[in-house]
Amino acid sequence: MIPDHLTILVVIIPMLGAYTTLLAGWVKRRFCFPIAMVTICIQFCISLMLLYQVMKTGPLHYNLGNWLPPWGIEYVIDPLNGFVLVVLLFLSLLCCMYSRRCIVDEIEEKKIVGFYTVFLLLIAGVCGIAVTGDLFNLYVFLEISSLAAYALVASGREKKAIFASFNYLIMGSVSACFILIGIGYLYIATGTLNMADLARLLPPLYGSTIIQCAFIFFIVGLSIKTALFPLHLWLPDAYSYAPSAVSALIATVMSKVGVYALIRILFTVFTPAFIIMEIPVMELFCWIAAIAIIVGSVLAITQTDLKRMLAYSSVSQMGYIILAIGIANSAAMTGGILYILSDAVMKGCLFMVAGAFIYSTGFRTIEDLKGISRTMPLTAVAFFIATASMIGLPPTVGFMSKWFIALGALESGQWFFVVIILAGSLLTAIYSWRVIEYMYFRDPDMAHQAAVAGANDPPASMLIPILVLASACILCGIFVTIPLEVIEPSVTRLLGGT
Amino acid sequence: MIETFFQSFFLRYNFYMAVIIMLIGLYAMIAKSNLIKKIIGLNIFQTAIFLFYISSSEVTGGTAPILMSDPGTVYVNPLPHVLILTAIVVAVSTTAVGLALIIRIYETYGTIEEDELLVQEEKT
Amino acid sequence: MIWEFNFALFLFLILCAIAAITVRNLLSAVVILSVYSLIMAVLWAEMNAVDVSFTEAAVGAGITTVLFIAALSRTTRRSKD
Amino acid sequence: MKQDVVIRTVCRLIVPFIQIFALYVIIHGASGAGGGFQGGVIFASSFILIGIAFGLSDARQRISEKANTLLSCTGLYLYAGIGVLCIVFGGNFLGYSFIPLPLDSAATRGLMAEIVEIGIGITVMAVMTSIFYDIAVKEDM
Repeated sequence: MIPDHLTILVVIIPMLGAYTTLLAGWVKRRFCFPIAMVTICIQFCISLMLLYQVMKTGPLHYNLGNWLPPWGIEYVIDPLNGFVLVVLLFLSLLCCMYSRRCIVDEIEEKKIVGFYTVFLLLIAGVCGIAVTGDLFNLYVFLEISSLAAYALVASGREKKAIFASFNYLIMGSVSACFILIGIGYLYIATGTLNMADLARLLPPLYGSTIIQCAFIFFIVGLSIKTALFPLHLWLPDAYSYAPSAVSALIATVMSKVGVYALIRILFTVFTPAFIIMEIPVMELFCWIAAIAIIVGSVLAITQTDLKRMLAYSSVSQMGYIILAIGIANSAAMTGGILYILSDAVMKGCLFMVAGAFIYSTGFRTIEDLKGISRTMPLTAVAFFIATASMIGLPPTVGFMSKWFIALGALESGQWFFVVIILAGSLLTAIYSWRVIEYMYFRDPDMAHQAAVAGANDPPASMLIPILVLASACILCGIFVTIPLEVIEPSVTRLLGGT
Repeated sequence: MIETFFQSFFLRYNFYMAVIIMLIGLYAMIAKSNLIKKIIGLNIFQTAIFLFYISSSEVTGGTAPILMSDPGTVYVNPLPHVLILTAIVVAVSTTAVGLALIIRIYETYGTIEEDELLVQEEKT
Repeated sequence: MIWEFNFALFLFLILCAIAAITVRNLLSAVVILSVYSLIMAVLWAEMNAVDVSFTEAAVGAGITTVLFIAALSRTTRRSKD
Repeated sequence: MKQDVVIRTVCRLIVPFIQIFALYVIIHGASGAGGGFQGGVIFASSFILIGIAFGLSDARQRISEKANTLLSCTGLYLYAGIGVLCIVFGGNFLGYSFIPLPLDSAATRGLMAEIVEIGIGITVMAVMTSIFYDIAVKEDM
């Protein structure tokens, strides 16, 4: 009985968990964390079972309230969904574990109940985006998760976070409005909201202006949500002033789900036939992505604050995924979807390490971290591994995904973007090597000697997620065939149009 | 040429009006420096989109989508109405979150003008 | 549907939208926004969207205005533009 | 706050009518205009009216923050409970007609839809009231 309903349970359970957290926090504040943890654990297990089922039997369809698809809301899980869902929930699980000790310093104690409630609501929204097969439902879940993200960014003690969160709210709402207009256009043109139905009805209408308008609105709206280069202005403030656990969560989960929504709308709703043949948008994507890679890295080099540097590096990493989408052949798409995994793993690790430095020493700027590797060895090693993956050194998962993207660029004859990828790696090496040099090869300044000497590796509940992610960077690179087994069928589905 | 323009204008002037109001709202969100004005602009923007949806559901000679006993009744399309109900809920939650943030900004900085806020941010 | 009546409502709507974002006093701006929502509700009732019109009257003209005024009571009523 | 006798009397008279109307809107939702969300909002507006006319402490005596939390959770559990009940009886989530009641399919669907609307109404009422409390009152630091 239950196995048929896993699709809906993955969305319902965190919502129930959120309200249970609220009630439990009313009784005793200590109960909040275990309930949140158990909820996400259950969800993670469900997502693994879903992925297994999808790989065995093909896509799962679930009709909400037994209404048939064109009228009712349909939840669909295919290999891409299942893969993204597993990645998202894995990261959420580790972020939740990490948050327990980390937020003690950064959030007032009476807000902890609200923190975990909103945390679970965000995960509910994100899972909803991942499983839904209905455009309007996607908009609603996008708004649920965005509202939760605004609240989480502003939840800390940092003063500037409030204004950053407000800017995020304004930009996010504009993007949501654009997506809403796009959905309206599509609905007026076709009279349906179901993604599969839309893909079936759209081809005869490809020439019409309405469809092109809708497409442009979708692209602009989702570009704001994913912080594609010219529209990234809300991102650095929001990422760097949020509490560390929240930075790790939204940098991995929120941005990745935005990319997923972009892929879904580009390749499932508007089939490749439209985006490649009808309007030359893919070339535009490639160039914007190339600019994003270079400019994001250059801006990251100029930063002095560690979390801010990571935020700008997120902008540049997002460029790689968009570049892969823009090249749009099977090798590049494989690399792009693998990059969703690798960027989530390494960015999560790096933000967690930055949070651990703040937790142990209180230092935010890079120069203060001189000589920190002697007293926090494990954290420093994790930072080194994640950076190596971000640069793209061979055994790591970052290397594999960049390799596939470059392969795709070569296959389609766009050798220029291979140069861009290499240049991006070089710039990444420049800004991250500076941090590593400070951590390993410099002596601490006089003023900070006592603080650096007194620092320790963070407590186990923070260290375990960091080390798990760091080892995942290497393991996913060595055993890359395991994720590829899921990614390849999803790429054929996306590009084949079936 | 000009005649066809007028014809199409009077057929669909709802949509033209919706676009004008949308642009007013977007202008307020971008150009106004007061944060409350920005939220007001957001509200105007969102309602204009709802107007766009509702206009799309109109059917000539249709009545409200409430079940009548007469089988020959023509109803307007109820699906956009349901979508907009959901979107109104989202809009009011966004407004509430924005206002709560504005109150905390005022408590921290003592102002809700964006330019003054930016000056204060530079200082710290 | 009488299109002249609708057109007049639309003109009022645009007038209210412009007034709401230009008035200096924020309390006036919020009250004008509430009027805007009410006109919008009337317009939607005209277009046979009774459900939505009902909700807009309760939420847009009611709760949103109350929330705005509550927020103004804790911040300031003056605005520079 | 200056307490005006006209305001107080009018409020006292009008609040029960607002609440009755809100309940009517919630129950009537399935067969006409209205529904759980609108009814909940109208119900919350009655508490907001009390808060404006008599002061917030008076409103808090009638419905406190804790009651709000409890009510919002109750409403959500009611909604989700019906959904899960449908799964238990072999339908999909919110597939009302699968619940075995001694009624025909349409009547069962209507009844269950109304229970769900009541759940939504309770949640919306509690959440709207608590948003008003949070925005209107300076929290004691």
